[in-house]
Amino acid sequence: MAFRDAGFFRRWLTAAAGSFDAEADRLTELDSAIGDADHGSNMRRGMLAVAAALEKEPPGAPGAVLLLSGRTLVSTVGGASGPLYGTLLRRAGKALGDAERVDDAAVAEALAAGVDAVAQLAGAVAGDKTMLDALRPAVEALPDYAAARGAAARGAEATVGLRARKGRASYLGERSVGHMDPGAASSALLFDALARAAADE
Amino acid sequence: MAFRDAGFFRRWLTAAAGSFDAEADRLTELDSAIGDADHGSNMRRGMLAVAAALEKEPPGAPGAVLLLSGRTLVSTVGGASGPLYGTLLRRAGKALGDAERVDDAAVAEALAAGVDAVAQLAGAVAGDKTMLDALRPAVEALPDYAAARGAAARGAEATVGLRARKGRASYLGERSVGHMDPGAASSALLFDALARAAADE
Amino acid sequence: MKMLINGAERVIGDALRGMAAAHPELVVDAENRVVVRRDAPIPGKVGLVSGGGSGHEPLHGGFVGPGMLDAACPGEVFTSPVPDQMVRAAAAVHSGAGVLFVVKNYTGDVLNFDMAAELAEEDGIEVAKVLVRDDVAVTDSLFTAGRRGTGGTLFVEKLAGAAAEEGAPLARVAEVAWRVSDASRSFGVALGAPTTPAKGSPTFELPLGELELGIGIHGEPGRERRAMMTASEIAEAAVGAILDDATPSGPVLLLVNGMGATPLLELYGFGGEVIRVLRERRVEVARTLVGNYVTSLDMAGCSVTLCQVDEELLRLWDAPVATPGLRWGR
Amino acid sequence: MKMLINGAERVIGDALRGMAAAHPELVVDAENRVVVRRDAPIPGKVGLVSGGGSGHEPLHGGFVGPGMLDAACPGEVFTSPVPDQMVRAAAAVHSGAGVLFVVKNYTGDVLNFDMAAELAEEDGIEVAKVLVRDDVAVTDSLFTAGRRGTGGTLFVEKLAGAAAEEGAPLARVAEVAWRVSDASRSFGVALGAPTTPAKGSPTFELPLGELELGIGIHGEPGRERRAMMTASEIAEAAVGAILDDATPSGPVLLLVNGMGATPLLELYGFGGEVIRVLRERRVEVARTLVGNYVTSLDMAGCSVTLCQVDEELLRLWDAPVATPGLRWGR
Ligand SMILES: Nc1ncnc2c1ncn2[C@@H]1O[C@H](COP(=O)(O)OP(=O)(O)O)[C@@H](O)[C@H]1O
Ligand SMILES: Nc1ncnc2c1ncn2[C@@H]1O[C@H](COP(=O)(O)OP(=O)(O)O)[C@@H](O)[C@H]1O
Ligand SMILES: [Mg+2]
Ligand SMILES: [Mg+2]
Ligand SMILES: [Mg+2]
Ligand SMILES: [Mg+2]
Repeated sequence: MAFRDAGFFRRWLTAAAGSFDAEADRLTELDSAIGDADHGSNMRRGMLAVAAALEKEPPGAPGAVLLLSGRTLVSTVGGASGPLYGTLLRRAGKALGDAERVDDAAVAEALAAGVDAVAQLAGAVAGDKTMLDALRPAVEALPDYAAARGAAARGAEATVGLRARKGRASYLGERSVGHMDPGAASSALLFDALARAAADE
Repeated sequence: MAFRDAGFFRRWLTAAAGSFDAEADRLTELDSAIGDADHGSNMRRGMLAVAAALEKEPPGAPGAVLLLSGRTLVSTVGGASGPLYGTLLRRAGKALGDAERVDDAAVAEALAAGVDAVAQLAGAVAGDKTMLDALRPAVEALPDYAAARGAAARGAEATVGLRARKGRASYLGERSVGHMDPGAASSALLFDALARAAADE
Repeated sequence: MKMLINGAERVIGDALRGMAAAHPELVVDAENRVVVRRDAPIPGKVGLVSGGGSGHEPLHGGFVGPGMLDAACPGEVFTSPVPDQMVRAAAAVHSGAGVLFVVKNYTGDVLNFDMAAELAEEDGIEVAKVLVRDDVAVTDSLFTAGRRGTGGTLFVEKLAGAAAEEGAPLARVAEVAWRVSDASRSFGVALGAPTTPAKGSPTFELPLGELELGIGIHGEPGRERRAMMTASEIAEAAVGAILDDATPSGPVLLLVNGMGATPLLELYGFGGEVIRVLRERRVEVARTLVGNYVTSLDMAGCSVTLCQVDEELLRLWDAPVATPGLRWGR
Repeated sequence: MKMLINGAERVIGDALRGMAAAHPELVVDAENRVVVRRDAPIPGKVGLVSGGGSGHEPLHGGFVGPGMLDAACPGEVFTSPVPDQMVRAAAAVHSGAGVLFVVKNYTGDVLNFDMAAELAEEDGIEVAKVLVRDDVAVTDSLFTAGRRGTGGTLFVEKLAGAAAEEGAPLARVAEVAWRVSDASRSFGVALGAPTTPAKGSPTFELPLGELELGIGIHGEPGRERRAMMTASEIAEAAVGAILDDATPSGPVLLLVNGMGATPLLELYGFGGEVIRVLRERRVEVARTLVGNYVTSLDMAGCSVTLCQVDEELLRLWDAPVATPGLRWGR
């Protein structure tokens, strides 16, 4: 099992920022169908701020990278996704503590703790058609990063058939069925970047 | 030379009301290109009110028919066309006095006086791209009603090439060229109805 | 085109009935189409009457109330009202001190108000008239109907209204009104055309990527069609056109006006650019008003109006006003 | 889509700079995105802070001033602001008497305001919170995020603002706010979708001849799509939905609200129909407000909000207010 340093987490989130920059319009388009057409620009703004913060003063420990990134998301994204993704990374960062290198089991455990915190904050469960429908299977597939990527993607895909019970899409009732949840799609992007970062090591 | 009674003038203006009702959209379309898209609905409203007034208490003399019609236009049309067409008919009505029957020479003279009054009120001259470009040649061709109809139609047609110097279309400057003046088009309708009324006698 | 209406024919009557129900402080005669402040006529006070085509709300009906108009006459959409309305309004607000007609300079408005003035004077009401003709997009020459009245109308109605409320006599109220009219300059821009209920489709076509400079408030196209511009460039064009016409030698009132469908969010951003340009051109802005005041149905776009003021006019601007559309100080 | 902007990224900053230039009575921090009344903090007075996504102007920044909000935090378009803004606003208006957060019930707003409340309390500021959730189009159940906050926000901010201005302590201001929130019910209708700067095209497609019933204020589609209706039928549907949810047992405040692009002329006509339906259903309307107050950029459409009031709430409604968007009594 590999060990990961701060550089790995910085590369992950910087790569993710690139994906969000490229995919912002698609995410906004998804949010336009069942939300308020801002998820892409929200996440692009937040992740570009994360990449800039990591570049400016690169933290030396994995936990610190995640904490800074989480705080940056909270301070720049707004909407539902800001506090939720912010909580995911902050909670995971806290779990990793000050260690300069962490093994993949610790990464898996930390991200699982982050997802638990999101679920608690959001009051959402599996099947509510939210980002959790991608996040939960992804962390369950860890520490296999490639499997986590696939699980997140399938989880996002599966939200198409669901009726939303949380977030804005819930206002639409039955009309929310037939569209992918934007937050689940963005979670898939996040785990795609994670898998790419791991494969590059 | 024929004599005309109140019935003739009522038939004229009632027929004209029918034309304005049918052609309102076309007049509004013309006004939309170089004005404010209301000439058709203005004239339809006014002429239907004229027809209703003439139907309700049919005046017994030609002059009274024109006076009542002119007053009705002033009270119901608004815009530039209300006072102008109102003045045309009121002035012509005054010229005809109380006579129960009037000859075509008197009709021609009265309408010419009406057009003079319009020109004075409006401060417009031939070539300004207004209703006067149809009205003036029409009254000059009277008492030949068919010739007047043709003159009005040609006068209206000729406004297409003119640059407006009066009314709303003047705001457009050069951009007013290439469109028929809506008021000239409505004047042509008025003389068309007059010619039809005369032909029916 | 979709509208929140019961039918094109009913638009004005329905709106006036709604105004009557919403504003107990006004007497709204929906049948005869006259809006009057409930406490009119006020003994000794000059009556201010305005009116014009509908579709420019809150102008004019929304400016009826203490400190501004005593009565307004709404015409059909974009169509001057008829003399009967104006005569009725004059009679309703006349207390013996005379009546001022505030007339936007359009052929139709001028002709109808002139007819009304004649009739009202026959009824023994002294009538004075002020023409508002502030739109610098129109060349004032023998070749046009003269400048249009647009945003400057708000300033004329507010300042003359304040003078009348203070008890100034007719000649003085008219003098203030003319002074304000002469000191006002406007320029308007459209990003899209309005749709009138009668026509049911936009009054002109404005393709994506283009805008109209120098538009009026009746859906007529403007002076010039141009490739789309930024808010900053539009502010420069509008302020530039106004200052080219006449550069104020003192402080100004500034109206950053929305045409109806432009979000307030955009209008404030545009207003910031206008104020920046004015600052660069060394024009002192004494007071600023940002909002939809002199509109053109659902037109997307904006206009800028400057009105140079002295101390007296500034005091009249700050004086209390209590109307549905403009209110402060009480 | 054409907009009066300098670029999608600059919309909020530009609007705030424009607000700062137009409103010397406000302190507008465009960089940190906080709008504060200039005389804050006011010794002994509870501070009222609200905020939400931009695009709803004049809500919330336009409601900052004596008698209403002490501060507002504008987020990105249709996006809840971030906790940093709210903490900064709370600090700016806190005089020691505590701060009330007025939060529209959306997941994002709730989460961000909750985080901010935690941080502010860590800084020693006592914070209370009121949730506005007045939109009856949303079934409040386990299967939704709960009712949205829409037009009722204006009533909560005005009435709680008046209570705070009178010097009521935090618990009392919060109690008034919750009472108003619980007494408010709204229903909205769209004839067209808004266009956000970021997306650049309408957030949903609404073909000619159709409308959306039960829409929110963020460009989300509504509860149901229907064939186009008359103003009278829409009024019946909106009032019906509200009264089916809860029939007031006393007089109400009525807000007839435009979504941004619907002309005031149409809105007044619609308001007349709403008042007619309420009269038929024997609901007594104590006060009526007609205009664009809680908007959704350039959305065409309207909403109706009722708020049942007792004598105290009616007095708080009539109390003076002096903000860019709502002003009377001073
Ligand atoms: N209660 C919730 N629990 C989990 N995820 C949620 C919840 N509410 C919203 N989300 C997620 O947030 C996404 C929307 O994010 P975004 O568009 O940025 O915020 P907003 O809805 O405030 O506009 C949704 O697609 C969904 O995945
Ligand atoms: N000064 C004028 N002299 C003569 N005719 C005029 C003048 N101004 C306008 N008109 C006529 O009035 C017509 C427009 O009428 P209408 O659309 O009903 O009024 P408005 O221009 O007030 O909307 C023009 O097409 C023109 O023929
Ligand atoms: Mg969203
Ligand atoms: Mg016209
Ligand atoms: Mg007209
Ligand atoms: Mg959002």
